[in-house]
Amino acid sequence: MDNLGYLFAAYTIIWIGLAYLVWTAMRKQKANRKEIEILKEKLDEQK
Amino acid sequence: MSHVIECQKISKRFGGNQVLKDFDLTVDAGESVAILGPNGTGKSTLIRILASVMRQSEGKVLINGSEMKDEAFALRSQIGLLSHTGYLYTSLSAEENLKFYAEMYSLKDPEKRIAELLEKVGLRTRRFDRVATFSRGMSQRLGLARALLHSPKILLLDEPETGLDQEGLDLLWSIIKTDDPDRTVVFTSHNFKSTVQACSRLIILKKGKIVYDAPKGDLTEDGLQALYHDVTGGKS
Amino acid sequence: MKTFWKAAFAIAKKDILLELRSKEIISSVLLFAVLTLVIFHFAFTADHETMTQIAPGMLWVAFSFSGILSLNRAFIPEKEDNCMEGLLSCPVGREAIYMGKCLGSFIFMLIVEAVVIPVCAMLFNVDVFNPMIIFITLLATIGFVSVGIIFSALSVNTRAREMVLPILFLPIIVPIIICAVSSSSAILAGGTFEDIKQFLLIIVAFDVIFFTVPLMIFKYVVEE
Amino acid sequence: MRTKIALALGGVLMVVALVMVFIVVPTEATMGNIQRIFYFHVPVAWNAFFSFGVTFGFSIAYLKTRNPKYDFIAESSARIGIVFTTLILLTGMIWAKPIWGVWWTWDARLTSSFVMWLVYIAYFIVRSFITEEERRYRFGSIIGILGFLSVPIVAISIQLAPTTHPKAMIFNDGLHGTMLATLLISIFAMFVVYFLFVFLQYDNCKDAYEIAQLKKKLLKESE
Repeated sequence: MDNLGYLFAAYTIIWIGLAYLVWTAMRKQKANRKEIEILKEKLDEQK
Repeated sequence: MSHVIECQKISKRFGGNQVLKDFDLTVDAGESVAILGPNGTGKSTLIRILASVMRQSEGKVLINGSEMKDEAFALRSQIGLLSHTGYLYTSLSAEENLKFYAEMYSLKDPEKRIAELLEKVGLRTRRFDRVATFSRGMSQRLGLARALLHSPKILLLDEPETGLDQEGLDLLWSIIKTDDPDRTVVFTSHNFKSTVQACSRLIILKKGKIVYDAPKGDLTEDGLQALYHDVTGGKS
Repeated sequence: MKTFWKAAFAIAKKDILLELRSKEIISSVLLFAVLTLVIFHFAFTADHETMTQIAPGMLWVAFSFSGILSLNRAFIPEKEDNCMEGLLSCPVGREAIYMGKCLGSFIFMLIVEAVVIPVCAMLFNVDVFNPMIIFITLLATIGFVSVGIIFSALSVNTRAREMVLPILFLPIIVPIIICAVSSSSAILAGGTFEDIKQFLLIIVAFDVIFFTVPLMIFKYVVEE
Repeated sequence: MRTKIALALGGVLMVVALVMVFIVVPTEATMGNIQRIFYFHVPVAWNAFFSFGVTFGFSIAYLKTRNPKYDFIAESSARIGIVFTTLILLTGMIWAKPIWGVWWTWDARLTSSFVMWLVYIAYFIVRSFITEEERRYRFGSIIGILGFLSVPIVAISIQLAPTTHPKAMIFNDGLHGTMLATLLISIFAMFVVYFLFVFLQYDNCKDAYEIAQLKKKLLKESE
């Protein structure tokens, strides 16, 4: 790989790394929100 | 004269679960307070907070009027603590254990006090034996000796009967009574028989809240059993 | 202030007494350190010239890993006989408990070093057994033990505690190892105090920081 | 809502930074194109240090107040700190390959980042060992404090150690004009990405905590 290839590799790593990080955090947030809803409903049923 | 022990709005949270919530308690000199209640209502936590082994999340603990936070050193030398275990090093001998704790309490004349206490708990002959070779009753009595080493004004016991037979427990209580009858004692227990004999005031906890608090009066063991079950809904 | 030192010495004395009684740490840790030297010998069947070069590194690898074995045991008596609450209920600051434990482990490390350095000097006839290197080793051991004790207190309350201490301890102790090894090598290569002053400065800075800060935050480790 | 703004702002800034780096700024004389990694390598490094500094601060705050919220911030910040540090190491290696022909050089800066990486990997591993929440937050804070204190001393001692590779990775900061502008923009872009992640991760920690509570309540109710 000539220099540009390395340069491209470095930037893709940074971009994909950070994008993946933020994406997983947002996905986790949605999953958590849903789970809280479900748990709250279960709790209400029991009361 | 301020109370010997005063808890003002004590709360304790472990991460999420709330063990004690706005807990108030006052104990006066000479009282022998029994605290009963199902497991997990915060009995041991309360004892540990009073002994300043554990920090309360909110609220104040006053011993003889001064706050534990400011006077930790002075107050801890007034308090003796005995739990399920005697806080003893099993590979050290009885005397070495007491000598070590005597130094920690910076006692003036440790030799005399150790000899006297070993005599009192009936372990004089086992002075140089390792605690590992002791029976449960003997190590609990040695633990009591450790708790009384600095002749504290307040004695805190957390389920001292664990692992003891009735006879061993009665012996433990007789030592406590004879050592200093008007010492303030606060103890938790599941053993109704010794509780009835030992306490001058009875408190029952449920979910971190006091649901019963009254002098013992002429309560018998069976009376206590019945009272306990209807107050806590049967779980012991 | 007096009770601080009295309690610290009492705890150190108790730990030494416990150790003399069971001889757990000294026998196994000492043997482990000497074994490390032997392994080094077989791993690097090098001539005398390179041996003098890697001797300090070898020493400190032996000290680090045997130190971890010894520090892993520091709070075992309190944990297994659950006496920690007993100590906490004594009219003694949590700092004194930390100090006492540091003194105890420091003495154990000294014993290991007092044996391993001469053995290394003999086995590889490298002049490591000279006052300057001993001074460097002592200075470095202070920082080593100060960090080790607070992480040992932390690790004893976690699952897989044998693993926790090394993975926490080794990255943070890198400056001590670098400076101790570099200054020892410089001395071995005939350097004087001047050459290693900057390394010693870092070791002293490390000792100061990693003694005072753990001293202040130790109570958060042991108090629920 | 704030995450939306941060997401948008971060995206825009990243694009601007990329445009600057690839098109606007002149190629550096000695190292040629590969030097352009510098404009992201340095910001990532500074942000990594900054995020561990935040962890350090909030770890102290947690120990003082025992309020779980502080530990959520400390942990979230450390999490992106570790990602930034990993990026430093990766881009550092990619930068070293063409210049020195080897993937890894024991260059002072890279080695210090590597040790810092090891410290915070241990931070997360030990946290995963502790199941009881309160203790996990407390011990995590202890490691967060001591770990951060080690970073400067490690950097200094590595700098001095004779064995490491003397050549500095980045030429001295004789930056001027567009080069400096690009650097500043990408630093700011990274900064926004940092806040974006911490906002999100903080909510995740808070929700995870709440889920644990709800589960406990459910358990108690069903008894």
